[in-house]
Amino acid sequence: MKKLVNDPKNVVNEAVAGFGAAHADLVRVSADPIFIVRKDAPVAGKVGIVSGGGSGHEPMHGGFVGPGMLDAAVPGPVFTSPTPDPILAATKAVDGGAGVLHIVKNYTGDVLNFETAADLAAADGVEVRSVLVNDDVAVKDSLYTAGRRGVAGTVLVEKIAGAAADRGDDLESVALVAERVIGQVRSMGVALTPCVVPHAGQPSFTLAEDEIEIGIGIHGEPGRERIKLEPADAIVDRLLGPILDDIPFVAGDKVLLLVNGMGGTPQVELYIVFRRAAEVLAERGIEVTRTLVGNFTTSLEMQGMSITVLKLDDELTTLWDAPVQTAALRWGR
Amino acid sequence: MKKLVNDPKNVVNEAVAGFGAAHADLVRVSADPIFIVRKDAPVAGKVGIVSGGGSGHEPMHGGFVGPGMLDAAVPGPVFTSPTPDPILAATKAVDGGAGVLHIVKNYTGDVLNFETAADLAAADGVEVRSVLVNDDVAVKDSLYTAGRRGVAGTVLVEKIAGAAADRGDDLESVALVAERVIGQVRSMGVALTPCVVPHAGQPSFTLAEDEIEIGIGIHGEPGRERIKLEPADAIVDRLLGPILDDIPFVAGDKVLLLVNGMGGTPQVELYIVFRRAAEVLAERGIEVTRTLVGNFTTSLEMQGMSITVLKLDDELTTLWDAPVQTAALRWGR
Amino acid sequence: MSNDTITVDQLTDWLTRFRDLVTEQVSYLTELDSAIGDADHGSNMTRGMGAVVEKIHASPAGTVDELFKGAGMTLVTSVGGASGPLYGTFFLRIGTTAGPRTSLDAPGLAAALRAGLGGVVARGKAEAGDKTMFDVLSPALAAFDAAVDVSSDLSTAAHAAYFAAQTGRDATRALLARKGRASYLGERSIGHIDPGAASTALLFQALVETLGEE
Amino acid sequence: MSNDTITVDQLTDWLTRFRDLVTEQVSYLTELDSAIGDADHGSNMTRGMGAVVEKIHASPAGTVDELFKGAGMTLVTSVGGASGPLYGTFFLRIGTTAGPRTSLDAPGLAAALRAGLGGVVARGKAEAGDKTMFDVLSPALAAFDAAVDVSSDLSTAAHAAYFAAQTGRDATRALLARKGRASYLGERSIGHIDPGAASTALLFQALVETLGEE
Ligand SMILES: Nc1ncnc2c1ncn2[C@@H]1O[C@H](COP(=O)(O)OP(=O)(O)O)[C@@H](O)[C@H]1O
Ligand SMILES: Nc1ncnc2c1ncn2[C@@H]1O[C@H](COP(=O)(O)OP(=O)(O)O)[C@@H](O)[C@H]1O
Ligand SMILES: [Mg+2]
Ligand SMILES: [Mg+2]
Ligand SMILES: [Mg+2]
Ligand SMILES: [Mg+2]
Repeated sequence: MKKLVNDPKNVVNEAVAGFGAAHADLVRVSADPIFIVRKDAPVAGKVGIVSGGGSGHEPMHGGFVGPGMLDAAVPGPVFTSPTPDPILAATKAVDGGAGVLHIVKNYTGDVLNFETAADLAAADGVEVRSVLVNDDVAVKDSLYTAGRRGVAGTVLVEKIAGAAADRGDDLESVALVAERVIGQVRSMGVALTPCVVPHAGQPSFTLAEDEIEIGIGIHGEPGRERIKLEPADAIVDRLLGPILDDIPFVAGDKVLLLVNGMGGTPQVELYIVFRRAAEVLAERGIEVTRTLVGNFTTSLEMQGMSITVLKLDDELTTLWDAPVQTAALRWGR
Repeated sequence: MKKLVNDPKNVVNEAVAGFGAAHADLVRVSADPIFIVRKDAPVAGKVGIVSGGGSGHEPMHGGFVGPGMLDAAVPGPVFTSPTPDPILAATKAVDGGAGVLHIVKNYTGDVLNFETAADLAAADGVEVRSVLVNDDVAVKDSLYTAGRRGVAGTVLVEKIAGAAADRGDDLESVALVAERVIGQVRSMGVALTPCVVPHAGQPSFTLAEDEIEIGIGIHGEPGRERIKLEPADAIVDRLLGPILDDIPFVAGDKVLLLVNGMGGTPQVELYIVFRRAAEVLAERGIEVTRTLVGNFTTSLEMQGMSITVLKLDDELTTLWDAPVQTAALRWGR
Repeated sequence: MSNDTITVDQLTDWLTRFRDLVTEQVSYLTELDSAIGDADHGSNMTRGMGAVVEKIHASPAGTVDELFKGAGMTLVTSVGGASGPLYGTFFLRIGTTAGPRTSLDAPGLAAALRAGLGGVVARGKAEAGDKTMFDVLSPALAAFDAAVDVSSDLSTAAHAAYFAAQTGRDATRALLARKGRASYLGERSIGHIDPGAASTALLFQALVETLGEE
Repeated sequence: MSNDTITVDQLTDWLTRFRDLVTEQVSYLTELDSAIGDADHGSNMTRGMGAVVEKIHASPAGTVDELFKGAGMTLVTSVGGASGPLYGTFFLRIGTTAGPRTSLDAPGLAAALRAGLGGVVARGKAEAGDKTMFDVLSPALAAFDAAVDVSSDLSTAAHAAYFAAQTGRDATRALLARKGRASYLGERSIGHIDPGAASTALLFQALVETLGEE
């Protein structure tokens, strides 16, 4: 394992310190407990939005803190949910009196720790609502599992909920719009190479020189199947099929298409993927009206990508287009 | 080699097509010859700015096409300079009557092909000026070499020259400000792992499991020395020393600090690097007044990073802060 | 020492022995988790229980609720992941149910443990057969209750619980996971013992060690 | 066939043979470039000369300037990198210097080649000993000129040039590169033949083959 780190135990706190130094115009960071809030938090009268989870998915979530998106991000250890105390501290730090929305990816650890933090915040008089993101169609959603995992669709939920809070929606309304995005967004990913958790020092899984994992999770969890490497277009088709069939997306739909890099894949490849995905959607009569391409929800240095499709309507489109000013997503100001 | 590609011969044209589809709000792409121009090119009365070079360094240069930065980017084959014909076509496509600046990275191939294109453009009545970016202190600048290589400092030259053109400077002035940035920017990089050129299918160089290359070029060219892996902070110190000693940068200077990922390094690591770099500069009494962290000048999936320091003055700071609206760099609108 | 009650000191000893067991078996637990999870259950439990015991040593608890509320809070704030809140709630509920006493009799401990299980279910919504720590806790507490119904001897009850815990742990091997990270594996989760079930069995082994022979 | 002049058809044959030689030796050229450059000189030259010959076959040139200007433009627009503009300019200048003739005599070809070298220097600024194609072109043309001074036989001149070219090529091995990609290597460039020098030697080998025995 070769990494640009010092003591593996200090990866998260050193990175968060660096993030705070690099983006002092946008954020403040707390070192203990570790969390990141927008510089002007709390914003009086605005619903606060907090997300978080294990580290290693950067720019998610710290890169999305700022006007028009998150008020706070709570990074746990690499691939491990934060405990309730930093979540509680971040929640209190961004409560401007209008309550706080927790955006939680659907993993048991994240769910339980955010739940506890929400209980404690409520006990301290902060109104908290939570939404669970579960966009990964690689995992069957059924009563008999922990449910679908939350992956790159989280970015879209955070942007749109952030815009709703920014325009002055109340907590209930912000939560509803977040739920609406969650209901209309689906994703699926592929890994070409594994990732290496710094303190583990070993690849999280192994793939042969000609193998790829279809339906990979963002912590390297197994997916649907392990197959031989195929041309990019064939891989895109494998991912888009289950995504489009799930809701389903149908001819006439307007959608946002996100091609998300897993961290170690060059941009040329992401655009080759985008090209094919846009082609398939066009063939199906689905209109791509908004796009996003890049590393947003990563899995350390994993090579691979995920495709996310969000069904848009006029309101979601307006909220997507609204100004956002964060380290990783910025437009309109 | 595992890559998300179809036929390796089609990597660049498919990626450029995907880029055009993903960013149709910002750019138009020409498929033959291959180049990318901002959507509203040519802008009448504005100096046009063209850059280009081998592909594989994305988002450079296509990701920097748009208002406030480049008018056109000309991507050659992976790691190979484009020929003069697409450069000429792009130059003509962005000439709004005020002449065109070519921003060229200092590699013999790039220099010669841009030179030929400039001659041909001049023959067609387009006034062209060229500047050569050569910020890489890993290579000795001497009469006895092709000179220093152009690396991540190119992004800063393109942004600042773009802002100068945007505010209405004439060709001579835009070229002068670009030269000024070139005179004040220095970079050096490190590789932890090699990159793989798609049509080669083989790593461009090899490093043992505990080796890193200090002073790596963005095409995987050898650097100053090959050493054993060290903690991130020690590596940062190795890169910053030659950078700061070169101009030199001294106490009291205000600088822009860019930590640039080579493509395959996770963001947590880039921020760990940033943290140490900012610390070293502070110790030396150099004030970091502007920052940039991310993958800007990459080398396919190479793991590693480079550090770039630009000495700022009031004018350069104002031009840096000016609005920019491109796929990879965006603020102020 | 009577085996009809368990004192705060003995309960402290229980937690300390549990810390020792998870530490001893850290690689076993992590190995189980690497087969069907994310390979951190051993280090999660070791880190958490290490923090618990450190805190207790720094300021020993005077009452049962103080001891278990402290242990629960420490787990919640030092582990993260799924096991932190689950074990944390388990201990927190034991503490709140036991109240500010200095010892518990057999029915008292049985009631506290059952409240702890109630907390785990409230948090994790696990049911029998989901292949989680529930599949050890539930049969172990049933055996504990049954023993307490016929005898006031805590050691007897602990042995019965530990026996049931081992059976429950081993039975998770054949189950298809329906909760937690392992559930993503579907069919592929079959054939592996659940790591949380294994650590919970160690909890009852520690209780047996604390209470000594019947 | 007189060896005092070279016709457009023979010059076309020269370029075709050059294409054949770089294609035959593609891996040798690439190997040289991988030692001190970026491992593409073989494929650059093969792609470029392949395109040149394809174009000539599609529409054969009637005059020397048509032939070489076409070849030069094709190299410039199909190769990229350093060798594209350098070889391209070399051929372009040959064409413009030769003008719209249908054949060249020995002094005419010598003058055209020298103009070509002038183009390479104008573009690349290489000097003797910089470890580039210049270190083959320059001694080869000096030998060609010297031969032309004493005899009008082109074949003799071509042989003299090729001999000097081989010597020049081999002498690049000991040089420290001061131009192009290899110059980044500093000391480490010593000990390797320059790939552009090697391909330029093939250019004179092709000329010898075209003109036949003295
Ligand atoms: N919903 C749940 N209810 C009860 N126990 C659960 C639940 N989800 C997970 N567990 C238990 O937690 C264990 C995993 O703990 P651990 O590995 O420490 O956390 P994580 O899964 O977050 O990495 C599982 O083996 C299982 O016994
Ligand atoms: N400035 C120069 N003048 C003359 N020849 C040069 C110069 N720079 C490079 N060359 C020649 O070009 C050759 C390399 O060509 P090639 O590998 O095709 O291009 P690139 O270096 O762009 O990959 C070198 O071996 C050298 O002979
Ligand atoms: Mg685990
Ligand atoms: Mg975990
Ligand atoms: Mg080369
Ligand atoms: Mg090259």
